[in-house]
Amino acid sequence: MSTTTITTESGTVLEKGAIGQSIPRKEDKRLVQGQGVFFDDVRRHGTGYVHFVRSPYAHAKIVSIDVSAALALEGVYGTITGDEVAIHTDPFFEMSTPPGANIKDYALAVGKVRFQGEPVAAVCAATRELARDAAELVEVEYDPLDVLVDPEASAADEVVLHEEAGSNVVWSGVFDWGDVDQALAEADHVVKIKRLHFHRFSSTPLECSGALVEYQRGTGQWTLYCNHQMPGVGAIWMAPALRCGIDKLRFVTQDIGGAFGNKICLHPYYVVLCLLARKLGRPVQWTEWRTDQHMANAHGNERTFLDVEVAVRSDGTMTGFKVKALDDCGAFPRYEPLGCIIWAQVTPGCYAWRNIRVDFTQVCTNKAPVSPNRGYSRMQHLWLTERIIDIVAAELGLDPVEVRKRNYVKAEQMPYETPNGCVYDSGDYARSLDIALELIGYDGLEQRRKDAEARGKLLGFGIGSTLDSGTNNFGQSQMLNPDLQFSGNNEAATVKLDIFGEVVVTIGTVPQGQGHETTASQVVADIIGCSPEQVHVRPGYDTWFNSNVGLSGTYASQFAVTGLGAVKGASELLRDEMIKLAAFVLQAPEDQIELADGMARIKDGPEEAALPFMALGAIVNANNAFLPPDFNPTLNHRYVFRPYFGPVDLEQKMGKLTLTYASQIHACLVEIDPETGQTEIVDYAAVDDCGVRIHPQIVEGQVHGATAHAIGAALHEDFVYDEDGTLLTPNFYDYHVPHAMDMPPLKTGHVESPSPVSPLGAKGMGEGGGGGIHAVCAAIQDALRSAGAPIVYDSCNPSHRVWAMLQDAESTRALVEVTSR
Amino acid sequence: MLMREVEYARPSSLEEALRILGSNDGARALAGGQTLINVMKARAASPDILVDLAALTELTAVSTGSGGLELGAMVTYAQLASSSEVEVTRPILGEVAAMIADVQVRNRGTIGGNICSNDPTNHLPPLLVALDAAMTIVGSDGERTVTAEDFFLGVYMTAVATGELLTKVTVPPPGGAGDAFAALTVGADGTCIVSAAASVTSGAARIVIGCVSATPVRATEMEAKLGGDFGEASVREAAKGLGAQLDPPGDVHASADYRRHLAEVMAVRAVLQAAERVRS
Amino acid sequence: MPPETAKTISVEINGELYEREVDARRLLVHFIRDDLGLTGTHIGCDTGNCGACTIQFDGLAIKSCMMLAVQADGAKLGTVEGLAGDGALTPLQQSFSDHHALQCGYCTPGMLMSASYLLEQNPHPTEEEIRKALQGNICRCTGYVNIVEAVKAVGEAR
Amino acid sequence: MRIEGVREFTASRDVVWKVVNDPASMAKLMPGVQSFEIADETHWTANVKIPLGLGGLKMKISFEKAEERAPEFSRLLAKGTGVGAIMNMDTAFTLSESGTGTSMQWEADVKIAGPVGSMGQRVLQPIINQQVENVLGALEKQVGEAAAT
Repeated sequence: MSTTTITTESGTVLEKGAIGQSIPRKEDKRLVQGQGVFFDDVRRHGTGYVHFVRSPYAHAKIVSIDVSAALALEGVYGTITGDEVAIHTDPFFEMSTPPGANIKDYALAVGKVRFQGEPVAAVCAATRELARDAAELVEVEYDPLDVLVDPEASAADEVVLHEEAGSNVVWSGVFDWGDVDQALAEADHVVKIKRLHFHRFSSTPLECSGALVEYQRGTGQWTLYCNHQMPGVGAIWMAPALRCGIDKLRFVTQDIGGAFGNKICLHPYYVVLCLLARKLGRPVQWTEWRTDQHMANAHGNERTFLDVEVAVRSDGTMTGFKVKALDDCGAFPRYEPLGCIIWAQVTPGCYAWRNIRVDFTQVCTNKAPVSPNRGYSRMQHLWLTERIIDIVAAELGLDPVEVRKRNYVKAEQMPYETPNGCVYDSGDYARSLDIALELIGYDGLEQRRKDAEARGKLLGFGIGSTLDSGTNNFGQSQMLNPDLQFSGNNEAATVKLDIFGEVVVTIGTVPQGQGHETTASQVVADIIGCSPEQVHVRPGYDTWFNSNVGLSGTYASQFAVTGLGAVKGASELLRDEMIKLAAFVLQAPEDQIELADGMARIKDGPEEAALPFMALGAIVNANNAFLPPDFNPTLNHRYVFRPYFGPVDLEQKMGKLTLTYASQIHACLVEIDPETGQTEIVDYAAVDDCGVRIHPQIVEGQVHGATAHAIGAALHEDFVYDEDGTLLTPNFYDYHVPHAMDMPPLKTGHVESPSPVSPLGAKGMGEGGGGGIHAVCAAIQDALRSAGAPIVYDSCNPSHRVWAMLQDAESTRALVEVTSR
Repeated sequence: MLMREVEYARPSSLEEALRILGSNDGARALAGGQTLINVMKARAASPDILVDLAALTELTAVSTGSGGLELGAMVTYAQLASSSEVEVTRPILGEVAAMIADVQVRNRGTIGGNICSNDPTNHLPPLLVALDAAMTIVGSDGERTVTAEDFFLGVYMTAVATGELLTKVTVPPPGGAGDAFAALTVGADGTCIVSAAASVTSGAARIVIGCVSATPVRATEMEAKLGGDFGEASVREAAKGLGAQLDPPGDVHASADYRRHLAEVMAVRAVLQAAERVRS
Repeated sequence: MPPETAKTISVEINGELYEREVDARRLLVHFIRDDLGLTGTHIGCDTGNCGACTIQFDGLAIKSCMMLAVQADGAKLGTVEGLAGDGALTPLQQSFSDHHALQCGYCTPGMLMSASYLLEQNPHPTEEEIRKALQGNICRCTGYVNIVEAVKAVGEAR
Repeated sequence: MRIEGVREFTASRDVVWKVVNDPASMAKLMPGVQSFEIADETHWTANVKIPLGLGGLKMKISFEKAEERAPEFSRLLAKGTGVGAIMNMDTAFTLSESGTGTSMQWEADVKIAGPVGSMGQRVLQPIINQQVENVLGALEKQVGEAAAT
């Protein structure tokens, strides 16, 4: 194994042994054998299966619900309706200030429904099929109301979704840094863009949501075998709603079939399951189907950008911009309005822009509620910054590569403080871009354009520069609502040496494919001196492992920092104690003890002056009579890693909102068939810089996956509603996710700019910031330059939209106006 | 995912199958099930009885007779795609069958199921109309033959009446014709947006557009305008106005206007390729 | 036999014979997972698009969510659990691990069933043939890059 | 979804008016009608199983006559439930004399809420067109029968 030396934030020097190697993943064997345990694989005797009765209407009053026919069906165990939920639970806690704070969000619709597919009742029966039969027998009478699907119409408040809030506006606020008015006044060119639209989509993890829930009447204890990716937060929502202590909710996960943020807002469903398990006195199981997931689980935030004005100097330097952002969170805020601030982690994108004003408003509409989705809220904003770059470049005749390099934050400026007080810790965007350009053969671009033209195709080139801000500071939530009691960030891990010398690691995170068992073992192995195979990392999450903190989970690109930071901290505590114990047993000074190859030994000592880990484990756990009374090692250490952020300035909305900034620079070539508008990606490169790469293969896998999500979103994944609030893409027929044939071969490269602020020099990564969306949008706009030069105004560009742009480039061009002086 | 209660039978003879199908107007034939089972999972339609045709091995034969290629209704897409008889006689059938959905669906889905479900996005209905295929339908009163053009009556509706069964599709020998198929799909391989099938001989063409109506639409005017001239300019000229004659639905993937436009584009592509195949 | 709403069927799966009474309406995938406890076969959609439920049915790769259990009466099935003997991995399974062709692992059983079917038909597939053969299997984690590599490597090693 | 059209009948306006205003004949116009129940002159319900190739689509449809001006104008509201979907139809027609026959100008606004509404307009629109064609065909038949008696 090669060895690299890492200097970490604490000044200690870590020898990379296992770290940095793409060792075989620990998770793989069980998964390729079909021996993983996903929530739907858990079986309990006497289980009742749950089926939800869902609203066909997007907005309606519930006149009546009659469950009698369902209850009369043989094999039905029971039902629950919104009225019962309103009696037995309290509404979920809202994060917003008023008006959003006044919204009452229950586990089932109470009194009215606000989106198609909203659960209004649930039925529990002996089989899955019977539960659905019975659900069809529940008679619900609705009185339809006017439907809001357009966020601008919603902002007008002529129809109000939540009467108790009195307004559809969940939250609004102005973010104003630098002096954008002056920047615009001093600019040589002002480029105005009237409207850009970032569409609704989600990562649609292949495994849908669900849980098996057991209730113990004697203790009031619920156990949820589930796939919640942020159980701590799930419990924070659920326990007050269920009026129980937080420890009465035990979450257990093992394998999770992808989550991508979409499994954070499962609490309404889980509360219904808890109530049914208690009411019926039996385990209850619910499996969400694909159509349910598309209609009623989690969509990404849809955002409209209005009246963008960009200040540009004659040399192509941009000095800032202003924009009105209108975010559509669907029928209930749930994790929102956090999205109203999360984007600010990447306020100027990759650029050294100092003057930015964002007038942000979030509204409710009669669509499915949103929840975090890979690239959460930053992706929307980064798409805006990339659209700004490419629209300005196109309008002013600037080269998209040159204009980026001119405006990028430079490597020598790192660490770089943004106008809103965030600190970009490290990175070299220009170098990453050069690598990406080389990978796609940028030098031959003009020749390829000609070749494509000869085949009747339009070739386009595009770049997407993104940041993946990781390890967020929950203190930013107080910018939305100063009364919120969330700030900072932390994560827990426990490492112990067991009686037979097994190293057992328990992590607080909830992996869904990111290989945490593997990377955690690498870190532990390097610190305590053994091989990763000797380290057993318990799969999954269990509240009762007691190795978690309030907001434990896998989200927001942070495992490499907080998760592994905790593993590192716990391993160091264990290492120090193992050394102490070995020194005592071997009667040698502590600084003469080294841990290596699964042994504690005296440096340069005789061969027999060594203790296998098994001996250490056995002494402490079972054979400890000879240890002196004042020496009480446990070889079992829980550590909570907590990065330091410092305070945030709520007034100025400034502060360190995240700890690390991984970058991804994407470049691609597309070919468009001008007769049909169909786009094909013919070359694609992504260059990632996430600092020290613990496991390069896993990092690359995340880059591939984030790129595939972005390509799908850019070309066809779109949750489209008609004016009645009916979702027109509720399944994989009409919501087309990339298949093997859709994906171009991906070329990847990397730059390694170690983070000076993270325990291992590694940065969280994996969300990718939607790089592929930006790159594909840019490439489509470039391809259409010779065909009327339309402006790409939407983040989703399926064939019909490209064709429409070809038919009427003018109406898109009218969105942009340039004033020069 | 979860279907309504249904009865199931797997008859071992055609007679038995017809008897069950005739016994209840809610009985439906189950061939490959790659559409029917999905529709039942959505509970959008619910037959009372499923009559599984799996044991009727006589419906799985591919043979070449005087009337051309004879394809049993239970011949799968995979069979079409790999059959040497098909490749020799009417290779377009194998080519298009290989484009349908994916390997797993092609291993189960059948020609009979495809055309009897007649989902507007299916590839085979427009193709079989272009090839002037004939469908053999068997009922308690005996056997009758319906041309492909008369076979398709609506979405999920065909000339196969209650109590009847489609047993065979006969595709005439090419007689020097070149056949081609063009389609635009969502993504590289997804749902069909518009398709066109063409069968061209030296003097004439049969052109059929799919996915623009409940049933395949024959582009008769374009056929007439073309006559026997398959030069690119003439074909493009002949396609003009085809879209205007259609009344396609608009949906999330395509407006009616876009479908009208695509109908012309796909018709041109199919005809040009078919003409090229006549020449080679 | 007259039409029935439930039926006793006998099915051979991975070489083992199972005899069970099953409702006519029960999907084959639910029979395999819920009734027999072979939970390696997964469900990722309700429209037959995703391929997570892919198994072998009388030697052909098929999607077990688009079949009824009663249709499998008398058939020989293969699921991911039967790919290799106890504890062992087939070269394809090993290659998936070596190439990091799986992340969450949810699509993996279906992916393996489709890929092993391909390799039976075509021992040395090209990249294009692999992509076409895996068209009916959706993966939301990997972008297919390493899956294609993993299958290609098995073909090349032969 | 809005659909409209004009249908010509050889029968006189009075005959046509009589047919389209008789709840019993109206109920029977529905495709695949299995039973119907007349509550009063302006309200009735029908249980239908709309025949589709893949199996029937069962729905319970309740009708309400919302407006009428004999012998030329009538407006009908229909609401169908079943298969997790709700169908709402607001339909109106105007009868005018055309020679010795009658011309019926009709329009309908059909809304389908629920998962079936998501199945795709390319499927639903043709199905609705088809069913409208069936209804008009049945109407023509009934008018013909009424004119003959």
